[in-house]
Amino acid sequence: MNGMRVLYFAWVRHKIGHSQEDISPPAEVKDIASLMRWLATRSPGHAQAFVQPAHVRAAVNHVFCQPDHPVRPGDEVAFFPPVTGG
Amino acid sequence: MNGMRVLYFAWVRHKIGHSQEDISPPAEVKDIASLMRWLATRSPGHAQAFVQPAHVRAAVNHVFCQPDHPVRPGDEVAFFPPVTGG
Amino acid sequence: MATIRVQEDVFDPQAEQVALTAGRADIGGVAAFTGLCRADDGLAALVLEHYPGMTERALAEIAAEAERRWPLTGCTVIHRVGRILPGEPIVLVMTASAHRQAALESCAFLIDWLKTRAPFWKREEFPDGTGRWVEARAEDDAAAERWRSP
Amino acid sequence: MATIRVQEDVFDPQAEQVALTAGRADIGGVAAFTGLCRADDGLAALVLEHYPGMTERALAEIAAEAERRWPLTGCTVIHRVGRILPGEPIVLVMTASAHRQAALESCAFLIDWLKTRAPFWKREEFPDGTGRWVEARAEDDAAAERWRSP
Repeated sequence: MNGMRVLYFAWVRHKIGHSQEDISPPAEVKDIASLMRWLATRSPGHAQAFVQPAHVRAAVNHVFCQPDHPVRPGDEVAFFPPVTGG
Repeated sequence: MNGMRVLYFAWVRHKIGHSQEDISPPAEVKDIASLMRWLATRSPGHAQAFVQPAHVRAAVNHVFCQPDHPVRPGDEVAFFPPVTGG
Repeated sequence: MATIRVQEDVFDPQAEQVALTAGRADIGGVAAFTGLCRADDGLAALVLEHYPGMTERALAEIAAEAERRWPLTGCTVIHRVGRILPGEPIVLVMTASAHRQAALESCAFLIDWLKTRAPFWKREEFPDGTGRWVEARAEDDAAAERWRSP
Repeated sequence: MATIRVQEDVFDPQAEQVALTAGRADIGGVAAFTGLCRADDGLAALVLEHYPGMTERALAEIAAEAERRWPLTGCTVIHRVGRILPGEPIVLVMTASAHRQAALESCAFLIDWLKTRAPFWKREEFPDGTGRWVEARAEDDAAAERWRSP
């Protein structure tokens, strides 16, 4: 498979308008930071969700990751606000 | 009333052989330390209980006290080992 | 070895304590923390969202870290999701150990780390139908930071 | 305001938590510590002795100190006396607060101070009929010392 599954939670999901999508980003999307920039171009909702990338957290394959973490075809990538459980 | 009530707990009680007594110590017994010295003369069990006064704790009228705390007629004085509740 | 559950239903701390201690005589203390839903600002309900699959993994890792750091005989973490009313419980962390300080410290550790390392998000609902996502708090980050390994 | 009890009977932590929280929506967390009887060295039973009259006063003072130091909505201390079998509970301390750290810290404070400031004594009984008074532990003094006011 060439694509990635992307999941959204909390207000990131609200702004984008859905909770997941399957995407096939171009080859220059190699890490979380460049994936966020590319996703921001997909719709006004996406643009709003990623307008301040520092406010968005990410996980790759169920593990929290920093913006320089690589993303690869087949990964499950999630974007969400800082967690507020407990 | 001229006397004091003295209570014993745990191994202090075991060594002395009873849990309380009403006593009328002489006038020179003015504090916990001198009361312990005087009590130690009352029986072999008392002597054994107070052989190491630093191992015995005291309370006067339900409040923990140091050896220099005064004792007066009418007081309830208790002697016991360091506490081990909880 | 830890018991980890994510569920919509209310939990029973006493049943969890019995499960953690039944038939054993090597436990000196059980520490428990129950987080409850406060009715701040006239809140009507909290709605708890999570990341299924990642949540269980994150909670298991937090519990495993507690078991590495302290000599525990057992550890239970239960977190509710869905709609939670004021006064209802949200989360339970419970630890058992031969030693009191191990139980108390690991219990505080678990709730502090859970608050910053498990993928849950709270939305407040108000009686007028409006809602608001709860923001992460700097105090929670500071509390978790206390437990960072040197 | 605190609930203080010295009793022979086993207690029910869940009933105490309900009593502390029922009908309220201003409590963010409840912290609880239950001390249990361990079967160390083949222990048959613990016999707990106390100083009636002084015990209740000492426990009330310890609880009042917790309420001075932390913003608690309630606090419960229950200590058993008499004969206690391995695996049975000995003591419960439970605190409720709007804030998690206040509940957790005051719960740890209460058990640490109770261990050094309340007039209870434990005697261990063994299957062969022998007995031994439990000695106070330096670790308990050190734990209590952490909470000394500056």
